[in-house]
Amino acid sequence: MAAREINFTEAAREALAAAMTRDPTIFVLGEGIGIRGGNFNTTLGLFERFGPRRLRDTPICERGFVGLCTGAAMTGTRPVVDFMFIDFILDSVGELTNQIAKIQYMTGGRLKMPVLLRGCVGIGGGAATHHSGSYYPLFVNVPGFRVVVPTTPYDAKGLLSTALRCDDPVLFLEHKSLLNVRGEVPEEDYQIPFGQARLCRQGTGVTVVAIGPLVPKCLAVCDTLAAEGISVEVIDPRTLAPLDMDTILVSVRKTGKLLVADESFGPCGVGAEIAAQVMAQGFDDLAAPVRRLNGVHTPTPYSPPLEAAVVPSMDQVAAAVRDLAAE
Amino acid sequence: MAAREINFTEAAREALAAAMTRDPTIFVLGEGIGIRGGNFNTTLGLFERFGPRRLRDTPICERGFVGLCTGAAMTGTRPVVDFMFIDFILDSVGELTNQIAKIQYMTGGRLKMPVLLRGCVGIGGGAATHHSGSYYPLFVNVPGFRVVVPTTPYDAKGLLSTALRCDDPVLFLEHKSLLNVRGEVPEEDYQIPFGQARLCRQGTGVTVVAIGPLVPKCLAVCDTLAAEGISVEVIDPRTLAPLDMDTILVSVRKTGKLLVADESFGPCGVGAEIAAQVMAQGFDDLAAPVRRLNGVHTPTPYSPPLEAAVVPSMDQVAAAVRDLAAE
Amino acid sequence: MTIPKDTLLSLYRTMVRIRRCEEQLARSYAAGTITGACHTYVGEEAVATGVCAHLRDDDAVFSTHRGHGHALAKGVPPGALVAELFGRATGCSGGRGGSMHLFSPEVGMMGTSGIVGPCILQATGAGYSFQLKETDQVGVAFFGDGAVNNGAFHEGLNMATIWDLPVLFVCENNMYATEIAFKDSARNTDVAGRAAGYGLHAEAVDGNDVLAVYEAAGAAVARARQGGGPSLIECRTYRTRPHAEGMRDGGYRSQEEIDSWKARDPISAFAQSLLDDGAVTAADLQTIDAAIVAEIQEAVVFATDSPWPDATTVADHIYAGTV
Amino acid sequence: MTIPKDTLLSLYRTMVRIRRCEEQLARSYAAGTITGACHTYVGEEAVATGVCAHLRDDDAVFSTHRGHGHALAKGVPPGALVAELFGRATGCSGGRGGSMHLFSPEVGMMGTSGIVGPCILQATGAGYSFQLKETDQVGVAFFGDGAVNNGAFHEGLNMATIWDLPVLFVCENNMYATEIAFKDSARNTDVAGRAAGYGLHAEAVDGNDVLAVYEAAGAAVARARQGGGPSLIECRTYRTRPHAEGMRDGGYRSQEEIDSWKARDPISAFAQSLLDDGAVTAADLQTIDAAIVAEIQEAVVFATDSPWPDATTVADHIYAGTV
Ligand SMILES: Cc1ncc(C[n+]2csc(CCOP(=O)(O)OP(=O)(O)O)c2C)c(N)n1
Ligand SMILES: Cc1ncc(C[n+]2csc(CCOP(=O)(O)OP(=O)(O)O)c2C)c(N)n1
Ligand SMILES: [Mg+2]
Ligand SMILES: [Mg+2]
Repeated sequence: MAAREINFTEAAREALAAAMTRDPTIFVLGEGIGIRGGNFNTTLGLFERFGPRRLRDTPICERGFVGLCTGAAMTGTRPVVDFMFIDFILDSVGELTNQIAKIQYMTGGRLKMPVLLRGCVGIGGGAATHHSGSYYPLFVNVPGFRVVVPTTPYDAKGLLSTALRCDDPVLFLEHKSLLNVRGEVPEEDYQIPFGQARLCRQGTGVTVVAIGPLVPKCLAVCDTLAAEGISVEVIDPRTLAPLDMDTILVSVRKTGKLLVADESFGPCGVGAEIAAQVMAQGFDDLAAPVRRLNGVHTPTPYSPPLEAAVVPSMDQVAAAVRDLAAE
Repeated sequence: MAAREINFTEAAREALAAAMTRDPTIFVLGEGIGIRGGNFNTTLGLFERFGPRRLRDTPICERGFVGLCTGAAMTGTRPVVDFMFIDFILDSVGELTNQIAKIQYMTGGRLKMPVLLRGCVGIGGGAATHHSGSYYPLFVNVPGFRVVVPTTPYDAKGLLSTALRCDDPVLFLEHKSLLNVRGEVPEEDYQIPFGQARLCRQGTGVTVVAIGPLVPKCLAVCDTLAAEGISVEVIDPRTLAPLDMDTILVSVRKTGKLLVADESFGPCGVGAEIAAQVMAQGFDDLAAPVRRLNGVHTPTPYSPPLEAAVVPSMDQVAAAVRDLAAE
Repeated sequence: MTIPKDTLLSLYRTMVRIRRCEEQLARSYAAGTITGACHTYVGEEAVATGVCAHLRDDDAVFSTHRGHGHALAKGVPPGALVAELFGRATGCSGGRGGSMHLFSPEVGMMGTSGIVGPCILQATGAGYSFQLKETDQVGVAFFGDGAVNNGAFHEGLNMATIWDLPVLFVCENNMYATEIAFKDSARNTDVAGRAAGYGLHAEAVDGNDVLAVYEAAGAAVARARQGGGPSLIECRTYRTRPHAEGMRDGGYRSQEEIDSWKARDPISAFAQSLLDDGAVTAADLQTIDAAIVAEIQEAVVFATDSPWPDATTVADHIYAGTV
Repeated sequence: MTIPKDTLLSLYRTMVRIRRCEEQLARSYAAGTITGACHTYVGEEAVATGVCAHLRDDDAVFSTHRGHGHALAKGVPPGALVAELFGRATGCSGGRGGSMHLFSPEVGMMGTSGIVGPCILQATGAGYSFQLKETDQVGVAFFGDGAVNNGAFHEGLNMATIWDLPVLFVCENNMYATEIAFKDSARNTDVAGRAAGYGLHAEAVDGNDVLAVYEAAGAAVARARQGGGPSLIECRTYRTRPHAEGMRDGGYRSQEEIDSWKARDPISAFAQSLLDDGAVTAADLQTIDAAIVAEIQEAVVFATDSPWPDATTVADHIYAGTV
């Protein structure tokens, strides 16, 4: 029998539906996630199954409903916030950073904070600067969060299923450009542990840690690079907090060269963190300095040629790998 | 004539008073910054001179008054937000990130955004987790901000004076433990450019880039280390955005060894960024991996022994330098 | 209130300009010339028109995702708007913004925002500037019913009120935020009544009646200029197209409801009343109609012929470069 | 309403417990035993007391920087409170929190917050949980007048109202936020009136009259338990000590004002009225007074004798460790 293929959004939705069936304390808040089924179809068809209390359309008050979720999680339910665009999370940073992230700690573990925060990230389609953000470095910097950035339908389902069993606050970030990507996904429920990177392609010359949409971009240039004699190993960390440094370090031990490719901003970004950790733990393995390829450090412009200019392209990935290989 | 000594807060207040005298478009918003003169005396005596419109006590609505400042800056005035504790900035991250930081860019420079955001950062005195934050990596990560972390009264005055002439949004972060530190400060107005680190002590064995309160902590152990034969060079970056990498790289060329000491969180922090840049631009100068010393990655606890355990101590600085020197 | 014929025609012209421009943008979106989102103002033209008729170039307007009408009414040329949505260098934001980030400070169009809420606070801030500088300028915020339940509404109205700032808050209550009915987001849907609770002047008007809006806004703007503090006008209106181009428009509101509001089209109603009153002639209106058609065609040609932004400038102007 | 003697004495006991404990904490602060901030509840005891008398351990209270009284009224033992402020391992938050982060989920004390506002939203969230789980529990938020102008008030009250959540909002209007008078932060200082504008039950009571609070809270809690939705009670009261220990208390309010409220002390007034009514005897009250003095002394001994937290555990429990 041919394996079933579905897209990223469908895969994630399957995990959500299964979890909501299993656990009656899960509810989803967001704008248009009820009857409408979500701007990105994240909850399509679920309202009919679970009703308005568990798929709750909210007023436009992101801070408010994140604060609501804090109190809900503290009292035994498992809220899911569907932000639509993750940009809208910014009004709730106070609730996230000062409340949600701190309550397990302040209570010495007597309370759990199973809050799932999901939304679309990333640049594309002329969404412009208020609908193109990623902002995950903040949530890696502040203690208390799990940060998940799946890139395949298989991973989306397995990681969302894990997130919905995890008692910590989890950010589940879905890159717009990946939502319609199709892939094989088992029908049954399964979990992928946080903190386990995926080795997407084995190689010996250069390691690329690619985040989100940079994974397919990087994979797309590997054959060309291989034809040029550059063997690339590609790692998808899948979760940025926790970060699977072991897998990265093992790879760097082999290749001696590392590129971190990430659409999100460079300064104090995930690439900086990985670079610093690789230096600290694998300095002698490094044959060249760790390189970072990031989106241009600027608000996201709208116009197609400008937008294209800020996103790391396949060509840039290939060029960065070639440079590294040549060092 | 003996040079005049005043403390950090007084020095910064002098810069503010001089700027307000010079520029009638400057006004300050905050809670208790009017008649009361500020929780940390940041505006003491200014209400009497400049009146209620220019020293405006606000309701407790941080998001609201940061949004107000956005519109004010766009229409030709120069707002100063005095957050008291910088922790309170978190409710306004949406206005800061999506609005204030982006408007110069979106208008192609037709509007300026001279907004000064100031507040106390840091751990100490049992302030506990809602009054001990720093959070500056976020503002380094997001394009559009200037981030200033002075450590001496002289720098506080000169950098605040610069901030009040700068047309960009500036975060001016005052560490609680430094507020009462006294030092020589000229009476007249002067400016210190952003992006120029201060070489606090020359040395040849190990470079320490110290941020905020880690500067005095580091300087306090240098003599001991010198007696042990370890010559330490200490750099205070003074601004984190822009970051004076040149000064750091020149020093690392000499010492080959770098410690970044910062009370703020490690992951995706300023130390990670400096480490990654030093590796990228000074890899061959490095005799050992760049080390980071950060506050423990946890919410800030209240109890004195716990609080002391999360802050990098002088002993830890000395130990990290010794380790580096021994590599 | 007797309104001079010139003003009446000018109100009509602005409404028709907005309508024709929006219809063009909808076509361009369907044709794929416009990427990103495109929220039209069709059905709500009377609001921006009636309010902005009282504003000068140095008054500051802050707006929303549904901001084309505000930009045009405030004086942004259709060419600069269309070019912006086409992503061209000649757009009012140089192509950096698109539909939801329209900036034209030269005419006091201080930006639309893709985030719901901030415009309310920013208009309050403009009022703060104007009060501090002791000018008679006014800050104006346009926002939807969806913003009423956001903290920005609460915090902005309160600050404007306690400090007597020269601000006009214009709520375009079109009964829906995307597909969510206002009555499901608020138990009390009387926006003017809720606003009055803060202690400012507040009234509700028929937002499809340009003269009602014009009259209320005139009084509010005059009051603000004279130091009389802020006001809120709730304009009850309706968007007759989907929330954004390319989105469905069923499932959450009935065809009867849409049709009943289409029957109350603000432009036809105004035209009819002007003709009925004998204030203007059919020829007057036809002249305007024809001129606008030409104007929008020119705007499209201008936009289409305009260059793309230079990608090498993509990171310019993040900082002012003054320090 | 006839209230049993036991209940009357219990209300009295709780108020005295709060008062004596606060006075002790003020002394400990002055002695340097308490680091960090310490905001006392002296003068406002009737509010927490009257409200919490209706709550069960499984009802959820969310509170503010001025939260000692709420914690005690909700059932946190004085020893656990004092030990927390002394930074000891036996404190209700294990010494991690101090005055502004009091957690005791075992008795439904779901935390105080050093940030103004969040408690309103969190109580709303507890209400969401209880409605979803179809229990008859209630979420309660205590907050000051200072929080009323914050967006959290607006967003929280609105959500609780539209979803009919079992929540009680208790505004402790003591007329000041730090040194800023409420009348300078809001043109309309009628908090109950403003709350009613959202469409929930709202009333103002004399917050120095424990029976008035008790009665209003009783009705509101019963309504919430029965699915009748949220209520707000504005308790007009006054703190008779400075905003926080060690802060000045002059310059922003007059001695006459302070004295006039001291003359309306909620504990003496209640005691007097009980004696006047003949409901209790002076001996009843003296027994309680003496017991509380002993209890607070024991609490201090307990706290003083308690161990410091183990610094090696400083990074424990940031994550649940379930994944
Ligand atoms: C803070 C925020 N949350 C969510 C959105 C997504 N969104 C865009 S428009 C909209 C509805 C706005 O409704 P309303 O304010 O009534 O304006 P209308 O579209 O009806 O003109 C929503 C929810 C947003 N832009 N900003
Ligand atoms: C968001 C936020 N901004 C500012 C502060 C500083 N602050 C602490 S208490 C307080 C005043 C609170 O007044 P109110 O809510 O009336 O409570 P009260 O102290 O009168 O009981 C302020 C401004 C804070 N804790 N949180
Ligand atoms: Mg609407
Ligand atoms: Mg108060």
